Amino acid sequence: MESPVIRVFLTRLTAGFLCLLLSLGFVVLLLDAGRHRAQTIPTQMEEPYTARSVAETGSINVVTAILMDYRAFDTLGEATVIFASVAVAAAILGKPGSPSNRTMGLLSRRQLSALLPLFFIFPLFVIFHGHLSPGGGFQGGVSLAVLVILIHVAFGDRFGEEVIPHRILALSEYGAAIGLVGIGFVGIFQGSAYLANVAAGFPRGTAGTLASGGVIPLLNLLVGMKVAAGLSSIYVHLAGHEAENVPEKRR
Amino acid sequence: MNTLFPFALAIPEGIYFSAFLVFLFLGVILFLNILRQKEGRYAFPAAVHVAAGVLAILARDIMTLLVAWEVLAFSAFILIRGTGTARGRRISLRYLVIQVTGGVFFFFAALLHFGETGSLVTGILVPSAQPFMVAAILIKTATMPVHFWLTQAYPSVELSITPLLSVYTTKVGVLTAAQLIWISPAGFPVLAWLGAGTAVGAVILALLQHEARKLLSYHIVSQVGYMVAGIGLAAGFSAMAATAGMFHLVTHTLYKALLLLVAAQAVHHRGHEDLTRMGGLGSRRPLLLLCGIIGAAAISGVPFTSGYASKYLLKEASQAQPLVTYLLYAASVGTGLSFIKFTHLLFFNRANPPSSDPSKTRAPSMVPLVLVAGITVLIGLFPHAVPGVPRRAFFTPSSLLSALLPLAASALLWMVLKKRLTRPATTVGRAGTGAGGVHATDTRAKPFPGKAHAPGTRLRRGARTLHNLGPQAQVLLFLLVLAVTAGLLWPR
Amino acid sequence: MNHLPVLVVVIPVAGAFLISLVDTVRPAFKSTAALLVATAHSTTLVAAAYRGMTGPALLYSVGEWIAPVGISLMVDSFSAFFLLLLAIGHLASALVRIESGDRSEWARKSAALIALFFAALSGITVTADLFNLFIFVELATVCSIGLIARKRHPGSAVAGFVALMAATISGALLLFAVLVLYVATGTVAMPLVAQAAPDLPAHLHGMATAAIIVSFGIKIGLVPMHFWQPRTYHAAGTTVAAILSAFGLKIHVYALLRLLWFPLQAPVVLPGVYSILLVMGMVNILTGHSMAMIERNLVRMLAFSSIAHVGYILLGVAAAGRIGGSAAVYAVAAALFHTGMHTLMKSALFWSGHRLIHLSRSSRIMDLGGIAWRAPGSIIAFSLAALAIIGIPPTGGFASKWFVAMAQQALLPVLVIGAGTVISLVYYGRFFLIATRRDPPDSFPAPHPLSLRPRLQTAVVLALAVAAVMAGTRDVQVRSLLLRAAEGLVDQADFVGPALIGRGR
Amino acid sequence: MMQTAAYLTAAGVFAIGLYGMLTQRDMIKICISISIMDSSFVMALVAAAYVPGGAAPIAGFEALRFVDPLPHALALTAIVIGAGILAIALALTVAVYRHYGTTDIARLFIATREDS
Repeated sequence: MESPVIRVFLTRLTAGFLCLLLSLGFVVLLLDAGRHRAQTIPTQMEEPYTARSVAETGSINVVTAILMDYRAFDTLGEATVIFASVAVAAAILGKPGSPSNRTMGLLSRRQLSALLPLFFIFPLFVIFHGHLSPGGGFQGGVSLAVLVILIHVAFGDRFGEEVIPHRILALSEYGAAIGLVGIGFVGIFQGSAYLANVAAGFPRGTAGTLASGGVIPLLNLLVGMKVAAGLSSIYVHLAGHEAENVPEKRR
Repeated sequence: MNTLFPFALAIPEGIYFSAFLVFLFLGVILFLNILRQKEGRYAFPAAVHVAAGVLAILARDIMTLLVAWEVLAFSAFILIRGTGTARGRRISLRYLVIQVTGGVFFFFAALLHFGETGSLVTGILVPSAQPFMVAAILIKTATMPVHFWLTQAYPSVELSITPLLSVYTTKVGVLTAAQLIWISPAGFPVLAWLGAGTAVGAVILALLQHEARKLLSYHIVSQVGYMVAGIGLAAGFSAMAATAGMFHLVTHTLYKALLLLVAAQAVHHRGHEDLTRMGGLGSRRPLLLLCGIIGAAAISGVPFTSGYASKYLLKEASQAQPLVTYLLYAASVGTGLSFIKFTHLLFFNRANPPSSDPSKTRAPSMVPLVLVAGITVLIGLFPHAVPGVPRRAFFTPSSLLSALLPLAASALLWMVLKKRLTRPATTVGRAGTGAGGVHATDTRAKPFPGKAHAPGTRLRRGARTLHNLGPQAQVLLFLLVLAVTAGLLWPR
Repeated sequence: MNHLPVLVVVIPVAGAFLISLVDTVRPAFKSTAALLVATAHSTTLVAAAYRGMTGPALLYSVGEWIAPVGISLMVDSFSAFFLLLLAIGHLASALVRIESGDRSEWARKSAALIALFFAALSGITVTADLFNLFIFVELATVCSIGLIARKRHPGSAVAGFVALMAATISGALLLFAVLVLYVATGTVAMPLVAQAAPDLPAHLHGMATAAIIVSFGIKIGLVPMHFWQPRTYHAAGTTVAAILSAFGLKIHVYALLRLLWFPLQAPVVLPGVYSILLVMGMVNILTGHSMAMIERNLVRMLAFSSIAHVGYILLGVAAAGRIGGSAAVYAVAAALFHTGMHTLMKSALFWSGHRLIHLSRSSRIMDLGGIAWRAPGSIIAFSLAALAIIGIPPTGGFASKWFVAMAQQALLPVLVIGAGTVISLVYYGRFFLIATRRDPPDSFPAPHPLSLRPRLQTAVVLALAVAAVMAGTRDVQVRSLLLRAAEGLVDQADFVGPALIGRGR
Repeated sequence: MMQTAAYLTAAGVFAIGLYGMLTQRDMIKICISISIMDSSFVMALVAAAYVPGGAAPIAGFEALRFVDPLPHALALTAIVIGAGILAIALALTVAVYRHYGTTDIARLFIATREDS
């Protein structure tokens, strides 16, 4: 009676309608929630961070202060998520092997080899100025990972593997992760709490300078290392073909 | 905070004490009997079975009783599945499921009782718990509509196991009923009627049987019906009825074990269970004949046997419900008839293919029979010696007469029906293949019935298909559930 | 300050990093490292649980930042009970999972992933912050998918992907609920949300609750949302399925209960939730058991049984929410009793089933005929655990069902519990009969070349099964522990909330 | 008004992602849909942080009001978690493709059912 085309169309129409309805419901709820908050909570109490973060952490970027100090435990958790997904990718895909040697054209490679050292400046800046300006360990780490991926794409996986061996990536990821967890323990040994910053005796420094914010720059660095290494090795796993497991069954 | 399983135990008093003694005595005897048969793998479950039976009668709280029920069921399950054939497996699983269903009804009753009283000490349950308990009891005592588990399972196990199985399971049901139940909705003794009806109905079915242990199994159902009737009468009519029921439990447990042991010997010699093809054992095994006669006389209620005494008490106690009494009389007639048939076919019938030589039986195998038979005779002669039996004149002329009348009727019926009752089983190809009854009947085990037509196949296939719902459909389902939940939680 | 609440998360995280490092540098020591990490973590968990059970609620502010700005962790008697389960879980799974010969990449990573999984579960248990909870739930998802999608099994990647799709929706709904609560109350700290919850507009509160119920309902397999679970467990294999079902699932139940009682204040504000949970519980019991009965694969059968047993837990929980007051403590304790028992029984069942499947190299029930005679220890453990899970007195499984049934106000849930007992008897009994049949096929296939340590495994499994059986006769001690734990859930708003606020700057 | 618009945009993106997840059979496309859904949550978080006239939450800026910094921090975390999930989704896709040579989830789902 009805052709498959119409059936598929109707199914998709229903699905689309449902999705729109659901998301509009979400919007209504969020707006209602905002209205409720505006009614119940006085405006000056609205936001506890901005007024105090400079004094308490020495970081003028409040978002970084939250990420790396107030809610550093979240950051530890998400670094662990990255770590776990690297491990999962490795577990699922097996050891990366027999890297392909496809490269970009000569022109691109020439240009890149000249420009690449310059490209490294940006992520490092983002990481080191995380507590001063928008940015931080995650953003910088991702940019670094992009560079590693760029090397792989432009010069071929084999070259990439030679320049930055997978083992080094893995080791630096584990090292950064252990460093991240280890820094947390400083707080405990100093008689404060886990992942404490100023309370654990890290120098607050002068707000607005590079050497400020206590442990925040260090955490930024470690997170940056970890994210960079983690995301690059995810790429390596996804891109590399496993030597012993070429497609057996094709359906 | 009280523990759920206090395991309160005490040696019972009165008639329960005699039941305890019987349980212990038969447990030991039959356990040794199993060991003697070199059935080593049954030793552990059999021991557990005996222990659970004894635990049931020692239990002073409901939970311990329930534990005993379940342990009995599971150990019996192991004993029944023993031979491990496909049919044995099926029967044992059915047995277990039925038994545990009974346990679940017990669970409901105990839960309701505990919820209202906060106590688990053995005693009459609260009224709301009674219907569940009655359901549990009906299952456990194999009362008529749900008797099939017993008549299926008991004949299909190893020869030495059946007597042991016959001792505990149903009797523990009776015991529990005597301790926990007191139900007569609107003055109507449900249990008494069900019990009496079972007593008659099972006897009629027993008369139609040709296999030795199948026949005896139906008689277990019938005799347990007597006990249930007694317990049911106790609920509001006659306090003595419960004692009478328990006394019948004591006597019946003994003589039924005896009969099953006799049957086991006979089947062992013949290698098959078909009564119509046995015969001729009487002259070769006089001791076995004696034991068989004692057992048959006891179950038929011949005066001066143990069955006579307990049935007399039961009929006395049921005076308030004359119809129950009449039903019990009718059951007595049937029982008598059935055991005339049983003894006739087993011992006096002409050996109808010549049997293997049974005279090489070693004496030790007769020891348990002789012991049990002796006790049966003693109880029959001196019923007052049994602890807890009320002081009563058992052997008055009128009572003797009331016992002899149904027997006379049985004898009369036997004259009429002898041909029909002893006609060989028509089914050919039931030739015995070994000592075990299972082997003898295994040929009936059907292969899987046509799978496509098995009931519920379509339902199963549908459920399986449903559980292979594609991932996107699942996601859609999540969203639908979200919508429904949200709709239900939307403030009204 | 007592650092135990943070240590129970940090130690396994650091341990996972260390295991990976050791695996890269010295692969031979990986198993030892995994066992060490598990031991250290379990010890910490037990210490934290002891502290939480005996003393007042243990509060911890990470980085010394108190609730509105920082993340608080909290170990009260309720979470202490689940920490105890995790302690059992991590140690037992490390003992069971020690593999000698497997050198595949999955086997190399799985040790670290298990440590991370238990870290995530501990994090879910101790955290008192909604967003932090979300992070740990996602971490648990990532690790569990890594464990599910092992390479040896071709269908497992597909099953992992399906599980991932389910988890995405679940995570999205949780994040949405957290977002709504944050926008409405201006905080993600559970105690503060709990304070503000009674004043929330009813529809906001209801929708957030619905999102959370569906979110965790997907994880724990509430009935119309359970379709992905049997496939997932089957793909994961018995070792991992035991971890997912016996421990992962329980912690998600914990999170659901914690969120309902604590930040959402559902018993006070939204008692209607519990009627829904009651119906869902009954549906779960019936569906799970019936599906298990017609199932022909051992692992899937156990998976359906897990779905059914979530129903029992929900029945207890629903009763608690509907009663309210001091009687609710008893109902929650009943639900917790069943939770604990199911953890022991199901891990014992899965792990003993593992040995049987390992020997016959098939998980179809029909292929397991007579396998019992080759692994008597495993079949004994399996039978004991099955007795407990069917609910035969005097095992712990019976006791927990008894108390769950005791907590019900209506007769219908009790009847459903009884029906579940009978149905589960059918399929466990059938499996037992098939596994112990005396006419086994002429030859079993040669066992899988990777030999786990059968003796150690059997010992662990037997210990779990015996514990499940014995808990019934030691019910007084168990219940006093559980009542204490249930008080932690039911009364928590009375003492934890003010404590956190009072210490705020 | 601004916030409503942002919420609506986020909702639209979410609807697109969900729609893709519900209707696409290709695993890669489902991965993309998952990624789109993650983005919508980031947008919603940032929209929730919006304060009329608020400046970026950096203490150096001289401003009367700042936007709420906490959702920004949460958004960063959510991004990273989304990336992690996406990575394993892609890894699963690659593994499936290597083994079966297809990424059609519907066909794979039927091909790998266990109890047929």
